Amino acid sequence: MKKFVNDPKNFVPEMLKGIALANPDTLRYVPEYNLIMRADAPRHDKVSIVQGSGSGHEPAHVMVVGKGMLDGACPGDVFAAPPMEYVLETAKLLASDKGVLLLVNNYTGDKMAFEMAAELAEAEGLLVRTLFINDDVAVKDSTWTVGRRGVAGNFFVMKAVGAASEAGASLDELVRIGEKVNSVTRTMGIALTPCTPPAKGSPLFELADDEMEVGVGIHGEPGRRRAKLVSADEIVDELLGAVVPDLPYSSGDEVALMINGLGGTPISELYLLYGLAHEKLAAQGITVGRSYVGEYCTSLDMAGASLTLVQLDDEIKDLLLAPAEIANRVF
Amino acid sequence: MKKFVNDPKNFVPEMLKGIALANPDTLRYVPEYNLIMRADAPRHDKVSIVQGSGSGHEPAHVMVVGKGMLDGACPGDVFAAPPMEYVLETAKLLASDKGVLLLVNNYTGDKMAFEMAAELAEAEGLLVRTLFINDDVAVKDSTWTVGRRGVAGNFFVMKAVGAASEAGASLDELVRIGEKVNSVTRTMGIALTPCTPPAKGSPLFELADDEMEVGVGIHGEPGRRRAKLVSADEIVDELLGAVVPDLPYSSGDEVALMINGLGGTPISELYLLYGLAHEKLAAQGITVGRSYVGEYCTSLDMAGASLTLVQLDDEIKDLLLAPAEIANRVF
Amino acid sequence: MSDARVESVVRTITTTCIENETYFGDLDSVVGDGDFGFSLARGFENVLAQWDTFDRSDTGTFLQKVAVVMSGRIGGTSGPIWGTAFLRAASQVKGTQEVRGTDVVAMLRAAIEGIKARGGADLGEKTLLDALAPMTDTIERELAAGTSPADIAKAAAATARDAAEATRPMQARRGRASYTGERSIGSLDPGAVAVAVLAERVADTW
Amino acid sequence: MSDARVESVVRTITTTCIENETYFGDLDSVVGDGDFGFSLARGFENVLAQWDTFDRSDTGTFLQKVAVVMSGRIGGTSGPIWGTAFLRAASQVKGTQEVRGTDVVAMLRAAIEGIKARGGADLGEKTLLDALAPMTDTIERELAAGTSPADIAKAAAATARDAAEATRPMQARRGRASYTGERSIGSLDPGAVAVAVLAERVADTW
Ligand SMILES: Nc1ncnc2c1ncn2[C@@H]1O[C@H](COP(=O)(O)OP(=O)(O)O)[C@@H](O)[C@H]1O
Ligand SMILES: Nc1ncnc2c1ncn2[C@@H]1O[C@H](COP(=O)(O)OP(=O)(O)O)[C@@H](O)[C@H]1O
Ligand SMILES: [Mg+2]
Ligand SMILES: [Mg+2]
Ligand SMILES: [Mg+2]
Ligand SMILES: [Mg+2]
Repeated sequence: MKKFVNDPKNFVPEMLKGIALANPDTLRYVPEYNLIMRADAPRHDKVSIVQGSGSGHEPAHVMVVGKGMLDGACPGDVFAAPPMEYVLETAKLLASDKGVLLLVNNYTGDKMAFEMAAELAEAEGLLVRTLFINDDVAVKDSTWTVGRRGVAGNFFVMKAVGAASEAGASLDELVRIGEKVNSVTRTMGIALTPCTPPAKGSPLFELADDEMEVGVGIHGEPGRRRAKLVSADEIVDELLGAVVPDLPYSSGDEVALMINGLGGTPISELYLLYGLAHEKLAAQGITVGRSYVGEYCTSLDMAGASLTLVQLDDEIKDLLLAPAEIANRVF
Repeated sequence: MKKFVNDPKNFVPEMLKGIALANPDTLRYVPEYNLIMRADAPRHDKVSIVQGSGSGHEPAHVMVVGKGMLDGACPGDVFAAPPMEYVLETAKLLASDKGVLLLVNNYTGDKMAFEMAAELAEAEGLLVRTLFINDDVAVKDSTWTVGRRGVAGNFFVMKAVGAASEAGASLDELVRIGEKVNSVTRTMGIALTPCTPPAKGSPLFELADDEMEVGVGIHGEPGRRRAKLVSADEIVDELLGAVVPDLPYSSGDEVALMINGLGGTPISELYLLYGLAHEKLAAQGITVGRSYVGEYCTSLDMAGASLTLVQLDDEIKDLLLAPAEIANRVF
Repeated sequence: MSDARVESVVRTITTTCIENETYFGDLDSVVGDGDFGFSLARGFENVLAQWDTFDRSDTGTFLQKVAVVMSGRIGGTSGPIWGTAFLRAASQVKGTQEVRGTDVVAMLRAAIEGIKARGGADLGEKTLLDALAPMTDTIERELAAGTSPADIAKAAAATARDAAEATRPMQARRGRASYTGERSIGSLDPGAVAVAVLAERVADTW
Repeated sequence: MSDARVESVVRTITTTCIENETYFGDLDSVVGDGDFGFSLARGFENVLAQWDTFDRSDTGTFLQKVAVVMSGRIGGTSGPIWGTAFLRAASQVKGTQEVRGTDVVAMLRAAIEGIKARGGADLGEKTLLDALAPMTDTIERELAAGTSPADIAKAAAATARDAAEATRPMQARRGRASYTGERSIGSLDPGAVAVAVLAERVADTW
């Protein structure tokens, strides 16, 4: 295993500690619940936004905590849903008078932990709503058969509700916005290599030297099919061919286009894919209004990429354009 | 080869096109010279800052073009210095009344191409200065035996002179600032895997499953030694043990700490390394004033990381804190 | 005060799940991912560790605390499934000190509905529901027939065991075992077996 | 107008480098990275392609254009090294139409200094300097002795050839070949051999 790691059991807490040490003024780390939260949360003039999932998808979600995005993220261990108690205690710590919005990528484990936590939090008198993200068009049923999976498109939901909550929107309003963004967001990914969880120490699946997994999940779940590795051009055609007709996105639409790296693919290749996708969309009459190229939702060290489209309207565009300050940053 | 690529010969131009398409309002692409430049350059109220090097180190340097950093970047092919003509024509296109500052990572190929271009540009009446960056403590002599190599520390030089030039500093002043930042910046890297250039299609060197290359260069050049892969703790000790005494950085110093990913290592591992380094520095009385975790100067898809320290003073800190808007961004 | 018999049954469930970690894990290894024994054991170890600290002002409160502690720290399916079962059972006896036979049936029905809601499963999908539901039917029937509590427990255990055996020809539609598709036919469902084992221990220690 | 003889010599260098791509590449493959023939051939192909377009207002201008075109598009060491040599030679005859023998020596000396400045090499480090410098000495000596231009060219070629052979026992200290350390001893320096080949062709075609 080629990783920077001490005892694999401490992989997640040691990473979280690093995030906290790198952002001492803006973030707080609560080790008991794997919680990274805004230092100034909860603020009672805004709804608190919380996301959790397994770890291994960084920068999602622990590195998108900050002004304009999440108020807190409480991940589980690598590829494991957070224990219900983490979610419950996070909701309590971030309880705001305006409420708490729980964002959940649609997997059975996450769904059950968050729903149970929400039930308990409500029983304790908290105002809580839960919103599921399920943008992956690859397979109808996720690993745990609860419908489509939530993948890189979650960035857009987090960004939109984060911006709106910063502007003072109510919990109901945030649910409306989040559901709307989710409903116009579609993603599909391709893996060139498997990923290696630190505790396992070996690749999660096998992929021959000349193979790719089309429609792969961010936990290495099988996708639509395994195929011979083809050119970047053909790959973009395949991704667009799955994503565009699904909503569908049509001529005249303005979209956000994201090329998301799955962890092991360099940004040079992501920009190459971006350029191809941008031009192929233009040829279909679809205009890219906002572009996102880089790592947003990864699968550890997996080489691969996903393509996400979001149908833009003025409301969504304004929310995506609003400023944000998160741990994942260049400067 | 597990890469998103069409004809490898078009790898660099297709990537550059993607960058331009993703940033239509702010950047311009000049295909003849692999040039990515600010759309509003040259501006005669500021010195133009140019950096070039081989490609394969993205986001350096084509993705750090923008307000507050570079005015233009003119890379060569993967791991190949830019042809002299690219540099010369770039200098001409970006010629500002206040002059042009050429930043060069210290390798023979780059050095010779930039020096010759500077000579010709001056012969044509341009005001040009050249500044070399050589922060790598791993080996005294670079691949091409011109002294220490320039690696991830170049980010700090670009950021500092970029901010100062935005504020209207003269060419002489920028040279002073750039040399000062370079003189207090030190880096060392470790590779866990080799990288694979698209045109070659196979790894540049071999590294056994349980080996790492200590002090590796960003073109896969051999470092100080090949060693058994050890824990993240021991790796950070080794990196700090090489970097700290080199300047030296001492108790009472305030530093910027960068953990830079070499391309194939996920950001989770980088934050893990960051946390360890931050605490070990604190234990030596060295305070981290600014933190940088992510990919700044890569070696294609190499798994690995480098650690950079910059000794901070008020002037450098202000320049690092100044806002910048570049292609490499989250939002 | 919480009901002493309920406390005793919970205690039996707790120790039995801890003792059967390996057995339950092995059952889940046949067509599942082998973590069932581990999950239950860790969850109930936490219950055991905090046993003396639970708020016992009434039976509902006691069961709610058990639910949160049991499911709070374990991942996967069993934490939320079992936690929800305890939670919904608790809601039936909120404020109640002494629990009667009809309460037990109401608690089990609520638990079953909770599990269905949480995990989306229905009867016949090769889950613990396939043991829990017939067992509850038996208890209700025997209660109506005026059978003694100890004998009701025995009848419940027998039904649960038969029902667990009856999961063998079913195909798993939920949880990790469902990935194996038709290969899941022919083996017992670990969750249903666990219900049988627990019911037997409860009857034995009545 | 640029000097016709200079143009003819540059033309000979151009075609010779293109024709010897494989040979020069093979020489660089022994202890170097094999790109020397490729780099020179691509550079001089560009010169050939733009031959008719060069500004020929004087010899210096002509040579400067050759320098830029030759070195502009090729990477590695040889572009800047050879480009600088042509550029510095050009600077010696800026504004000059007709080039005399003493100009040739001055041009070669300037080229040598330029190469040293650009690449940091000195004599004895197994580079093209080790052929270029003795060759220039010979030209200077023969010029002083009143030898005819054609015979000077022959003498220069002979010296360059001997000097190239003399690089065999040297250890490479510059360029990619220097990575091989002591292994570079025993083989000819490709750059020095190229100088010899070019000098011989110039003499042959005088
Ligand atoms: N969605 C579900 N609803 C109800 N019970 C379930 C569900 N999924 C799994 N189970 C029960 O849980 C048992 C497996 O538990 P466990 O191993 O912890 O879950 P997982 O399948 O996630 O590994 C199964 O034998 C089955 O009885
Ligand atoms: N620093 C230098 N200064 C002068 N000449 C050099 C230098 N480095 C290499 N050379 C010459 O260039 C030749 C090799 O050219 P080339 O293969 O293009 O360069 P590289 O060594 O970069 O692959 C050598 O045989 C030598 O004569
Ligand atoms: Mg299981
Ligand atoms: Mg499981
Ligand atoms: Mg060579
Ligand atoms: Mg070379």
